[in-house]
Amino acid sequence: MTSVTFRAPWTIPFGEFHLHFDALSAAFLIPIVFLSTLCAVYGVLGVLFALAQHDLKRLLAYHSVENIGIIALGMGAGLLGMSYSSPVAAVLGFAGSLLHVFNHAVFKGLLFLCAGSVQHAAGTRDIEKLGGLLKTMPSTGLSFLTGSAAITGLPPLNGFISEWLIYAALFKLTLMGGAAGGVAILSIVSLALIGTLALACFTKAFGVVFLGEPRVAIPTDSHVISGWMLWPMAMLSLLCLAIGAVPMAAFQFELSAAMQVAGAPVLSGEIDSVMSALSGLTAGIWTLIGLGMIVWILRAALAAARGGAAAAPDRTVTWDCGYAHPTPRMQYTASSFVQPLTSLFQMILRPKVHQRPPVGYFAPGASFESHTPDLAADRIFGPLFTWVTRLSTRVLWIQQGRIQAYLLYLFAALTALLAWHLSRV
Amino acid sequence: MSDLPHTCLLLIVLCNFYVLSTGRLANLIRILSVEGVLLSLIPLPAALAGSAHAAILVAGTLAVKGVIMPALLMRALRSIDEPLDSRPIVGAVYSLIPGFFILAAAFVAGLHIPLGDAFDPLIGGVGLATLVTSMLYMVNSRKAISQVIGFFIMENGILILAVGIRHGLPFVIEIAILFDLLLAAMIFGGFIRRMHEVFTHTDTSRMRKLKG
Amino acid sequence: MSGAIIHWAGHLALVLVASPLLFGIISRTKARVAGRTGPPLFQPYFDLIKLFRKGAVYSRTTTGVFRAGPVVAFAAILSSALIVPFHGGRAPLSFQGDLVLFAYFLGLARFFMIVAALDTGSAFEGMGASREASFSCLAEPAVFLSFIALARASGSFSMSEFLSVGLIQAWPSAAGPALVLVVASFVLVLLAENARIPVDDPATHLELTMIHEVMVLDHSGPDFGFLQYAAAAKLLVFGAILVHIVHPVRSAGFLPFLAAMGLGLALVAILIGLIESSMARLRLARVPQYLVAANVLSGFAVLLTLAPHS
Amino acid sequence: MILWAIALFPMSAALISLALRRRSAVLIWIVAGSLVELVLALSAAARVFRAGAVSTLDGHIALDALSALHLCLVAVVSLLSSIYAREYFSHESESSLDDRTAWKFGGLWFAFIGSMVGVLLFNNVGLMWVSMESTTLASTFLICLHRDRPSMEAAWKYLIICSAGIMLGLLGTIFIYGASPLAGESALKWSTLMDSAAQMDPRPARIGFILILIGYGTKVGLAPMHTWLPDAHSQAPTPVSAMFSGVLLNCGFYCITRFVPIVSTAVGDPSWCRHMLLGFGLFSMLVASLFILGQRDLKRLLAYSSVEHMGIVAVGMGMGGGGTFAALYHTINHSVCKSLAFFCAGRTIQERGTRDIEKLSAGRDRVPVWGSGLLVALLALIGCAPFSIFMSEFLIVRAGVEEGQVAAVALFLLAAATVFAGALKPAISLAFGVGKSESRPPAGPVRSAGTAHALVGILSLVLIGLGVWIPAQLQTILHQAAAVIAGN
Repeated sequence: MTSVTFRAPWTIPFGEFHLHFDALSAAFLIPIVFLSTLCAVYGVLGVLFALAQHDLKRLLAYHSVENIGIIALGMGAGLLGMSYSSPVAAVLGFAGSLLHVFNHAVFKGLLFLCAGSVQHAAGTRDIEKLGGLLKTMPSTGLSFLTGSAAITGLPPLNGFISEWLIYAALFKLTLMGGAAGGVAILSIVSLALIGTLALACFTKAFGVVFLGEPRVAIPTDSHVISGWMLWPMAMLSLLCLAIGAVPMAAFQFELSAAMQVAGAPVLSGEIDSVMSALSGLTAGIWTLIGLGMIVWILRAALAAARGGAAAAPDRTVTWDCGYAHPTPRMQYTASSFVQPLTSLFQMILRPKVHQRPPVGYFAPGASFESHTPDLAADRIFGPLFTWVTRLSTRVLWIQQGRIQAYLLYLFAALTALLAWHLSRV
Repeated sequence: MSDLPHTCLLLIVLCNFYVLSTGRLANLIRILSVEGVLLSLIPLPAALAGSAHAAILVAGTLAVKGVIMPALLMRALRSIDEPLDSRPIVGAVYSLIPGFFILAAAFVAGLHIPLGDAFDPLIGGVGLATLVTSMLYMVNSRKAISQVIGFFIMENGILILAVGIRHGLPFVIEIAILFDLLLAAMIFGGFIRRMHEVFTHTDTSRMRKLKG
Repeated sequence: MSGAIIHWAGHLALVLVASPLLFGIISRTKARVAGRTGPPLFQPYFDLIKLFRKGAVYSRTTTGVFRAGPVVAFAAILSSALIVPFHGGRAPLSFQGDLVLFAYFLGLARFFMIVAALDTGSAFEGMGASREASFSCLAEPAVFLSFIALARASGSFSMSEFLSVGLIQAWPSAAGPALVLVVASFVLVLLAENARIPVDDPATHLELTMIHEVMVLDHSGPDFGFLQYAAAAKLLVFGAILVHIVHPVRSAGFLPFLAAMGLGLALVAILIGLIESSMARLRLARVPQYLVAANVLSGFAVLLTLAPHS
Repeated sequence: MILWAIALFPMSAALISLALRRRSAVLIWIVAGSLVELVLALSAAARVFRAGAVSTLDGHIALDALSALHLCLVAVVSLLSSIYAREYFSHESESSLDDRTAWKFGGLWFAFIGSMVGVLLFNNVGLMWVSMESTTLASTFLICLHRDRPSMEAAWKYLIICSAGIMLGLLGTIFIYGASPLAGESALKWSTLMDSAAQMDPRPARIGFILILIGYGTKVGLAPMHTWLPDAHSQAPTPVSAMFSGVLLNCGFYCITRFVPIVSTAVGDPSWCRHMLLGFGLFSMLVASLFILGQRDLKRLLAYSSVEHMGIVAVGMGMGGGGTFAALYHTINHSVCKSLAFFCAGRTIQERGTRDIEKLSAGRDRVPVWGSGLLVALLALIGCAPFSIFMSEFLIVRAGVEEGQVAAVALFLLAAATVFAGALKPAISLAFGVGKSESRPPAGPVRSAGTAHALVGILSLVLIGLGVWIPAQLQTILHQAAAVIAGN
């Protein structure tokens, strides 16, 4: 009989809260399946809404939703692994989600620090007004690039390791078939979708904010970024790299915790198989790094081969298709970058579009702007809360102050209860 | 003589109807005392048969319900100088008709009260009728004092039902309840007088400051 | 140890040597269908050499990201190539779950090509990048679905295993029809991922209609060379996977297998050439439908493998 | 012997305080008297918890684990309220509590305590009913101690509704008595009823329980019989409100719990009573939560929260299994927390001259000690961790999950969430917010006496302490009491 133990300091005298999974596998399988599905949906929705944001910090916030979705998917994989008594899948899933919790803390912290510096320096969080910051604040830009790659789950950074663990757990479950298989497949597909959408989102964020030319002149009173703001970013970026570079250590780091959550003893042979896979993963990551260096050296060599001074590359304008007077405002904007996706998912996102299309020849002016309000806030919580408030004002007549009415409630309750009782016997 | 209890019960039913129909508070208090007397007579046969408990009970009930309680209420009534009629929310006629149906229903229900075979359905019917009538009356009445009267009638109904069960309530309990009622009557009387001092009226349906 | 090094080096060399040839075959096929002689088979090699020997021109807008893009992309594609087996045995990189690494290597390459494109600040490249990002969102799940189907059919999720041994038992089994669907879906994905018609047109220079080509518009010299080489290697990798799925051969010695693989790849290239010369590009609005179709096919395949009898 | 002392001391104390003519003397005497009562109660309870139930007057007066637990609660809360009453009335104007009123107050105060002690001490359900009725009579004039219209109105509603309800309780008791095969005085003894429960006629027992639930439920303040509660709690002088919320409701609930095992055995199906308790509890919680949501009057807010918490206790009892334990634990927590809440609310209202939450904000700057206490109490009441109320609610939910009462748990959580959402904002604004319009010109922060610090500090510490750690002794005590309710 496996059992999870949630132990919080205040429950010590009350003993431990046991969920017995031999019972779970039967009765609670539907909830698990339901929850995993829900988390998959959350993850996708989170990244979709992030995609549609123009405010850098809002964008990051929505990515927290997405990452929590990923974490929950890992948890779901772990629970499924337990209820299908596949300890290795359980351990992989739990370890993955726990590691992702840690990783998310690292790279999301990093990204928020960068966003803060950007706002500090450029005086705005509106992506559409930014651009070309990599030239003015290179180290922040580099940190943001690292964070973006990490949160997108790209090797050789830490995000990839945790996601890989979750993938591994899910693939193990797919081989089982049944409900677990179905959920696992759904989870895998949604993880893949989340990954690519996140890629789109962060190429947008990094590309539009830090690359190209500034879209709006940065205010003259822009603050400088002090070293004290840079060091933490540097540290976090290094941490992203470090965890990504040593997957086995990262796994070991979470293994004991995952084992405790999973409760079940995992056969050493299974752990060994996981370990061998992880060593393969390490090899792959270092291959990537090695090849990257080799190619870089090759590139340098090719440049050198053309001989010293002549090798200085020519600098010119971006190819402008022969257009006479290109301006930064011609750059692709964030909203146009994600337009194909937002239009593809507009059923869900329901963006609000204010546009003034150009009319006639030599149109005096035209404008287009779109913003995406939060689905849950607008369509679920807002209405719900207003409804409850209205209800609470409506029930006030119960306490109308008339004692006769109160006595009536008393006797009516009695009569109703007696009637109900007598009707049943 | 053995049929005395039933006679009393039937008279109590008539009293209930009178309570529903009359509008004058003084008469209500009088009828309350009459009910008290009738109630006290129910255990009389047992008392004559020589049960000391029953005798004390008769005496006690007679004293408390028949004399002291009405006296206290009457005193309270005298102390408030306002129209001495209870303007019920629903007029006499319209409360008599449901009163009758209540009686009918109560007599039917009285046959089915599951308190053993020894349970006298007539007692049950009258008790229930009194109970429900009093509830109706409490809900219907505006004046504080008439609500109190309704409360005491309700109590009478319950005591009638108690008479019905096999050996009646234990003696000590009966006495305790009587004592409690005495206390209640004093509190009610005092309260009504104070209420009149503060509000200059005792119309509870106008006391609606506290809401929500 | 030395054996391992030889294995890796050999695999890598194989990829580097063989990949440009596919472009040659494709263009030759298209030329033949069009009734032209066409460029020599080895023209891509000459192009690459020329590019590597040229100098580069950089926009003043660009930063280090622009320069890093091609390098990372090339390295990532090569690394992903190390996961796919070309000759009977295992690929140098093979472990349970390597297909995830494979997909994410491609993702890394895509990421850096996109940011490099955005680094130029040009509307064209931005457009290309946007389309690349969007369409890959639809292509990726299809890839994963195909992999899931293969993994379920073959009972393993290491590429080297399910592409060779696993599928050999799978084909004759009840999973057969599923595999057919996977093949169909994978062909669609291959065309999309490698920027071929009907999703993208590598030949035209109408920027507004292009995805991949317009992203690399500003790259020149060795950087452009790396990008082209990466594209070739990617095509080779996908082709190899396709060949493996269609015709999983047990390793009957190195050379015969290599011959079979070469033949298969050549056929894939010719197939692509025929497709490109026989049909036109889809309207951009239609591309999502096309990719969704790929998803549906592979999803159906997964369903078939989930069905109890298999 | 000691039982006699406990039973009779409050009455004699009442007589003594009637002998006192000066307000200050009365205010000191109530503290001293309730202290003595506490000592007596604790010594008796200690004996009970050590050596099992004690009884006298051939078993008509008895003290077992359940009643001992409640007795301690009554004694503790009444001592605290007495101390607080001194603090409170010393800030009232002389006119509002002149010597004559104080004289009445002292007598009624002890009469009130005495009647509650009687409820707990009488093993005879009939006498239990009598003393329950007398609690109503004793406390009525405490509500309208200051003879103003609102308090009179509240007191009248309390008097009439509770008396009528209690009457039904009497009828229920009579039905139970009629259901039992035995007769005579001893047949009304709870222990006798328990013993003969198996031979009871289930039909009258059921009807009796329904009547008892409605009747005593009126005293407990279960919806829809709760209508008197907000008025009485909000209009009574704060020490009295604290007593009402802190212990009077518990006593009412104690009476119901006395009948649960009897009827369960008679009916032969424990879930029958439980379902009814569940229903009433959940309904009370939902109603109360809706009223809390829009509440602007601080004391009414606390009153409705009492309705909610009594509902929670009922739900806990209804869950069965570990729920009974949790419900008793919750009773303790609620008494402590609600006394603290009323103490702080009362003094804050005194200082600020308004009870409108909108105008009462920034309490911690204006009345530091009481403001902080109020924050703590409100946070605890809405069920924040790590306060003990969260712990007991958690235990109730857990019991529900273990008993498979999924729907009940869902409704429970819904109501709790509504309360949380509804009361969190007032709690925060009361403590920190900026006052909209001051009814009195802001004077500097009010300096409070040492007693204030002591009361707030100790109660808050108890709240947190019971939340993070429940002593083994208390655990065993609660288990004993739960065993009594479980009927063994």
